[in-house]
This record gives sequence, structure tokens and C-alpha cells, in this order.
Amino acid sequence: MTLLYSLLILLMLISGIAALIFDKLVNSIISAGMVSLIAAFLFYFLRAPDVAMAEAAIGTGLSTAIFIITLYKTEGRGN
Amino acid sequence: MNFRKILALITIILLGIFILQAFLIIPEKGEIALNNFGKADIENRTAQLYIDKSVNSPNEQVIYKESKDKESGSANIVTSIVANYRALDTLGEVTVLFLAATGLSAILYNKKHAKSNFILKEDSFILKNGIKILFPLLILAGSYIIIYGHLSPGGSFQGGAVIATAFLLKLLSSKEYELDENILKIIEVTAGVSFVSIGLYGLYAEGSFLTNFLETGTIANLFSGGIVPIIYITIGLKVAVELTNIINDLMKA
Amino acid sequence: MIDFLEKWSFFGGSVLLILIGLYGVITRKNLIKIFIGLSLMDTGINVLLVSLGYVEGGIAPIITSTINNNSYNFVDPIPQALVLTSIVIGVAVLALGLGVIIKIYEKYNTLDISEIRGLRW
Amino acid sequence: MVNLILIIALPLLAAFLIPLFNYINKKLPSIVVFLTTAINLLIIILNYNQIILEPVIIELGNWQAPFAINIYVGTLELISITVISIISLIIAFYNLNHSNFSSESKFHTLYSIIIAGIYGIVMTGDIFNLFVFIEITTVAAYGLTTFNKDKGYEAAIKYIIIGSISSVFLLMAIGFTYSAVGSLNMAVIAAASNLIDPGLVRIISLLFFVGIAFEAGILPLSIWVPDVHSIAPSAVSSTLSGLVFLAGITALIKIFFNLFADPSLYVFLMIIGAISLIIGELIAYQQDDIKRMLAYSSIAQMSLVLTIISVGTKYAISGGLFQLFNHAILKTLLFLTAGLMIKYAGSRNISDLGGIAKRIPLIAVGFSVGSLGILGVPFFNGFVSKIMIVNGSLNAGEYILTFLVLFATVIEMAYYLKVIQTIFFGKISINPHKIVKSYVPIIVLITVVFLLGIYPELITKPLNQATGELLSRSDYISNVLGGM
Repeated sequence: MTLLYSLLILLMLISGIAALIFDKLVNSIISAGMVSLIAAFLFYFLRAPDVAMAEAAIGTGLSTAIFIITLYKTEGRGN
Repeated sequence: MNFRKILALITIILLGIFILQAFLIIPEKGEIALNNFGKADIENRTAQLYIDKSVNSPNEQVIYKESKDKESGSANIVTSIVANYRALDTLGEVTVLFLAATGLSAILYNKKHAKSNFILKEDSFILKNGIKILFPLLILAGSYIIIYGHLSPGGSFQGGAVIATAFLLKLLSSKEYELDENILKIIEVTAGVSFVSIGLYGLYAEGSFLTNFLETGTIANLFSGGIVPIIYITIGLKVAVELTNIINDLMKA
Repeated sequence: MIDFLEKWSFFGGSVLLILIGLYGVITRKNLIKIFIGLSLMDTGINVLLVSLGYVEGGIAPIITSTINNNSYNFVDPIPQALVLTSIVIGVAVLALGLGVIIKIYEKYNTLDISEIRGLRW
Repeated sequence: MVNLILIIALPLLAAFLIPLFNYINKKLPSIVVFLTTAINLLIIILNYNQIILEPVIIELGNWQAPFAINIYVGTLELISITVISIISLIIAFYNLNHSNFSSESKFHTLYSIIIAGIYGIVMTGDIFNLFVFIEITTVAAYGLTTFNKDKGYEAAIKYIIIGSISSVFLLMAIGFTYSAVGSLNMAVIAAASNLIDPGLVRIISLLFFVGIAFEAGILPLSIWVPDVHSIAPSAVSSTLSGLVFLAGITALIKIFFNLFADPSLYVFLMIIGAISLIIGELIAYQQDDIKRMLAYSSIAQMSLVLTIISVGTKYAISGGLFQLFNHAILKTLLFLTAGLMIKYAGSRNISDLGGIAKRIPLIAVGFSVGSLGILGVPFFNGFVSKIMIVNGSLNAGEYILTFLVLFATVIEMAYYLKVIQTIFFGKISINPHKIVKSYVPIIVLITVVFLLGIYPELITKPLNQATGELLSRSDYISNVLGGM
């Protein structure tokens, strides 16, 4: 079990770094959403179902959505 | 790697060492330090009182579907903290959300009644019809999560976010769909005012702001917890409306 | 090895995530990237807070038909309540910030802070 | 006795109702906000005599004191909320006529909530609640900054980024404290603080410092201050500079005196404060933009207050607190009058304000009164507090500090007198851009300045009591915890 957590956390850190490195902003935003999603799993493993639901609904869903909308309104308008 | 990045890296590493050493401190006898992972000492934390529901009343066992009239009747202990023991925090949090929505609409204020220009090139058949089916289901799920927030995982924030997501999808799916801002405004005002009014009624009736002035009922019944479910419904409405407002404003910007 | 991971993976990982976010905020030039960094920091602190309240072998703090009384070994509910608050506050600030970003883009037609007067540093 | 929680609850209620009021009449929101601030002042006056006798602890939701959120109002908090309510009333009055923004009702909503947040920061006795109120205040301030459609966005984005980073560290401090102590109540933490490992205390209090100091105007974290203060509408800059800083410093005092009273921390605070003081004054001296100058001067003043308070003797602390309240009153006056002068002249540069006193004498006099008060000229309220600060640092044997304070005053004198000279004796070079009128707020503020200058006992007596309370932590702990 410990190994699973550690792998997930490692994956979270990698996605976090990736979110900052990617050139295309869409990829960054999706990576950041990935971090949130993994965090939601971690909350579930930490026996915090309430927080896991909140993170999944707000962090993964809505934050990513408003990032994408902002991107579309700004630099992504052409694409 | 230019100079600034190296400087930033060094700062971050120093900061990391500074923070991480907090976990390394091994307390001497009689001293306290951070708990190790998995070793949270709940017995001596305020949390134990919340779990036992014994802040004001003597410590008795809380039993599923049997214990009656505990000081805070909700079976989900996180909910009882959010909506009852620490309800002022939650009022503040809803206020922050309200502030963000208000500030955002002031920032993106347009005199002309703008239409959402965040649209797909043409209405996709699958998206449009899929969302037609999904929309009521999401609203239903969101409402369920809010209403059962004091019994099962979930609550007003999660449910409110789900409802807002439903409206987000609806806005995405079609050009014609528009939210009625007056109705949103009415719900917003009603939810916010009723939250504060519930608190003020507690002040009037029991002498303290945000008191649980209703019977708390039997643990784990739908109608239990006193004001907890009522507060949760008002928060849920407020959160849903504010998040919908935020999305709507951003899309119309 | 397993012992080390068990003790450190949550604490160390969440602190590292905060630091990664902070590094991004300091070094990135694009405003959206900066806000991605901020949201990484938020996620990191949330994981840290919840893991400070974790109890080994504990169960979620909800009384249900199987966990039918309060004598079980629950995890700490207070950090969870705090994190719920912090998540919502985080998204509120994020939305406000992104709204401002849209306005800045309207004015300067760029999101690069090195090209925006008043944000260069 | 009226429950003091109302001063937080009523502005929130008013703010939630404002969309409705706005629907009825466009003028109504500003009047409602004005009325709530007036009612708040009334509530505080009704409670004044009781709280001065003994601190009041308000248990929210009827939960026993240390186990849920409670609000603690001692003498220090009482003086703070009194000053806050008076100033917020004056600014609300000013807003009645001077808030012609494109979305006016939203401005009043945000203003009403920021006041509630400031009261909350000052009064709360729970660290997480403190975080929530700090967030309320800052998010409202982000919104208010953007009401300047011209340059407000860049300033706001800077503010948001720094604010978010700080709030992460504040949350970390709260998490660490909870993990060690097992409670979020300030009194419980204070009682347990001797047991915490001293290394951990240092880490936690530094994190708290990073989390709060950005709201208190201490330099390394307050690089947003000059941008935001100079660009925001005048009513907002005076709220931010006068009231938010006051609340931030009060929160810092609570953390460093009530929670973790570790003398080694005071040295750290003193050094940070002294550096920030000198840098602030030197940059202020170079400014030509009048509001930017005032903003840097605010940073310097706040650093001065922090430095003097961290000397730790009774006399020095009273002096520092007195200066804090004086600063709140004076900066409100300065920012309001500076804003009016800018509106009249159509320019923010000091050199363009030459001879403005001949056109709008009252406003120019108001500005000069504020400047002379900050400098500490006799018969102005800043005089007594400056004397107390100098004496306090001398008595404590901190001669270097005394020298730095005097040196800072000299720089201050240079730039404030330069402005006064320009607006009174400069060559008239302005053609009126816009007619401005605002008599009542300025006259009231000038009266308060002279009142406190001539009868300083009005505030020094309760201040001494407040300092006594601050220095006796055991009383604070036993007040909240009762006989535990």
C-alpha cells in the first residue's frame, strides 16, 4: 500500500513539474488538473472522502474549466 | 538557466530545508512537536470532543440510529464541524466566494448585454443531446449530495460544484442557452440572507450567533442535526449560484 | 526503505509540491503559468494539512450502519473541515485572478509579464 | 449590552442584501452601508464601558470557550474596533458622494464586507478563523483595487499573487500549530506554547510572520503596497492604508505577544522592522507621485510601529500602539485629501499641484494637518506618540533604534514639508480639472487629530491598560480557559 501511495505522489510531483515545463498552455492546464485528480485519490486514501469529493469536483473539474475558458479568451483565441 | 532561475532555485531549496526540518524535530521529554505521519494524537485534540459530540454535554457513546438529541446530530462529523461547531468559518468562506463572484462581475462588467462567445464552431449533435440527458441527472446528483451532506460523504461545496458543472456543460452545449440573471440574483440574495438570518435567530433565541436552536433528532436520520441540513442547503445554493455566476461571467467576458 | 517512504512520502511530497509551485510562480513569465503554480501550491498545502490529521488504520469520520458508534479509530476531522474551506477559498481567488488576467490581455494583447509595464521584475 | 458579533454579522447581511437594494434604487446601497457602519459605531459605544472593565469573550454557537470559535475583545481590541468604526463611518460618508463607478453597488458590497473582515481579524480568538477573515479582507481588497479601470489590473494581479503565496504559508503555520498543540484556539495555544520545542516555535512563528506581514505593510512582503495604494480609488487606499494595516499589525501583535512570547523573536522583528523603516522612508523621499509617496510612508510607519512594539517594554508598546492608531486616522485624512487634490488638478505629480491651496484651501489644510501629524509637531496627535516612542526606546537602552527613529523622522520631514511648500507657495500652474467638494469628512478628521493632540489621555489611558493586558499572558489564558 505504501508503495502505491509513494508512486502516486511521485506521479503527482512529475505532473506538477510537467505543468510548469510544457510549452503549450493547454498541456500545462491538463497537467495541473492531473495533479488535482491524484490529490483527490490521495485524500481518499487518507480517509477524507469529503475532501476527496470537493477536490475532484472543484479542483479537477471547475478549476480546469475556468483555466481553459481563460486560455480561450486570451492567447488561445486563434486556435 | 539564467541567473534569476538559479537564484530562485537556491531560495526554494533553502525554504524547503527550513520547512522540512520542522518534521525532523524530535521533542525532548515533556516537549511537544509535530506528529509523525499516521500518528495524529486525536485523543488530546479538540477533534475528539467533536467526534464524541461532547463539547457542552457529558461524554456518552454515540450510536447509529439510536442516540437522540446529541448536541450536534449529524452523522458526518466533518459536516457537523463545518456547519455547526465552526460555522463562522463557513460563513466567512461563503463570503469569500460571494466576494470573488461580485469582484469578477465588476471586473468583467460590460454595459452591453454580451452573449457568450465561448462556443464551438457548430453545435455538436452528440454534445447537445448528451448534455440534454446529463443535465437533469447532474442537478439531481448535486442536490442529493447537498441534502444528504450530513449523513454521507459530500455536502454543500461538492454538491454546489456539481450543479455549477451542470450549468457549465449546458452553456457549452448550445449557443442559445442563456441563464436568467434575475433568478440567479434572487437565489443568491435569498441563500446568503437566510444563512445570516439563521445565525441571527440563534442570537435572538439562544443568545449566541449561529446556535443550533432546533432539536437535533436521532443520529443518521434524514431529518436530524437541527440547523445543520438547513444551513447546508443555503450554503449549497449559494455555492452553486456563485460558481455558476463566475463561469457565466468568464464565458461572457 | 518502506519505513522511510511511509514516514515521508506524504509530508515530503506535499512540501515538495508547494515548493515546485512556488518555483513556478517565481520563474515563469506567462501569467496563466503563474496561476497554475499558485494552484499547485494550494493543492500541496491541502494534502499536507489532511495528512497531518491521518491516523494509521483509521477510518473516515462518518458514523454509518457499519461504523455504528463513535468508539472506532477515526482520523482527525478538523483538518478535513479546514481543507474544505481552503479549497473553496482557493478556487474563489483563482477565478478572480483569471478574470483580471483576461482584462490584462485585452489591454496589452499579451500574457508575458516581461512585456507588461508594471509587472516586470 | 448588545452582542458584539453583530458588528461582523450586520455588514455581511447588508452586503448580501445589496443586489436587492440596488434593484430598488441606485443610491440606496451607499446609504445602507453608511447606516450599517453608523449602527456598528453605536453598538461599540454601548459596549465600551463594560469591556473597559473586563474583557468580553463571545462564544459562537454557544459552544464552550476553548473548543470552538470564540471572539475575544480585550482593551486593545476595543480601542482598535472603536478607531476602525469611526474611520469606516467617515469613509462611508465620503463614499455617499464620491463613488461614481460603472458598477457602484458592487463597490459598496465589497466595502461593506472588507469592514466586516477587518473587525474579524482584530477580534477573533481562533487562528483558522483569523485566516478566513484575512482572506475575506484581501479578496475584497483585490476586488476594490480593480475599480480603477486604468491601471488597477496590474496592481491587482501583483497583489493576488503575493497574497496567495502568503496565505499558503499562513495555512502551513496553522497546520503545524494544530498538529503540535491539537487546538486552534489562541488561548490554548498560548497555554501550551512553553511546551512546544523552541525550534518548532521559531519555524511556526516565522511562517505566521510571512503569512500576515504582507497585510501589515512590512517591506519584503509588501512590494504590492505602493502599486495598489497609489492606483486604487482614494476611499479604498485610505481603507487599505489606515484600517487593513491596523488590523494586520494587531494580528501580528496577537501572534507574537499572546501566542508565542519568545524574546529571541523580538530581536528578529526589530531588525526586519528597522530595515523596512529606513528603506521605506528613503524610497518615499524619491517619489514624485503623491499617493505613491504616501504609500511608502505607510510602509515606513508600520515598520516603525512593529520595531517599537518589539522593544517589549510597557512604555514602548503603548507608544507604538498610539502611533498605530494615529497613523490610521492621519493616513485616512492624507489619502482622502490627496485623492481630492489629484481629482482637482488632474495630475498625480507633486510638481503639478503648485499653489493648489489658493483654489481649494480646506483640502490643502487637511493635507497639511495630516502631514504635520505624521511628523509629530506639537498639538497634533502624532506629537505625543513620537515622544513616547523616543522615550520608550531610550529607556529600554536601544540607542541605535532611537537614532534610526530620529533619522527616519528627518527624512519624513524633508518630503512632507516639500509637498506642503509646493501646495501652499508653489506657482499656480493648474487649471481646475474637476470641481471637488467634501467638507464634512475632512473637518471631522481634523477635529479628531487636534482632539487627540490636546487631550491624549483620551486614548493613552486605555492604551496603558491594553499594554498591561498584552504583557500578562496568563490573564489572557485564564480569561478564555476559565478555571481549567
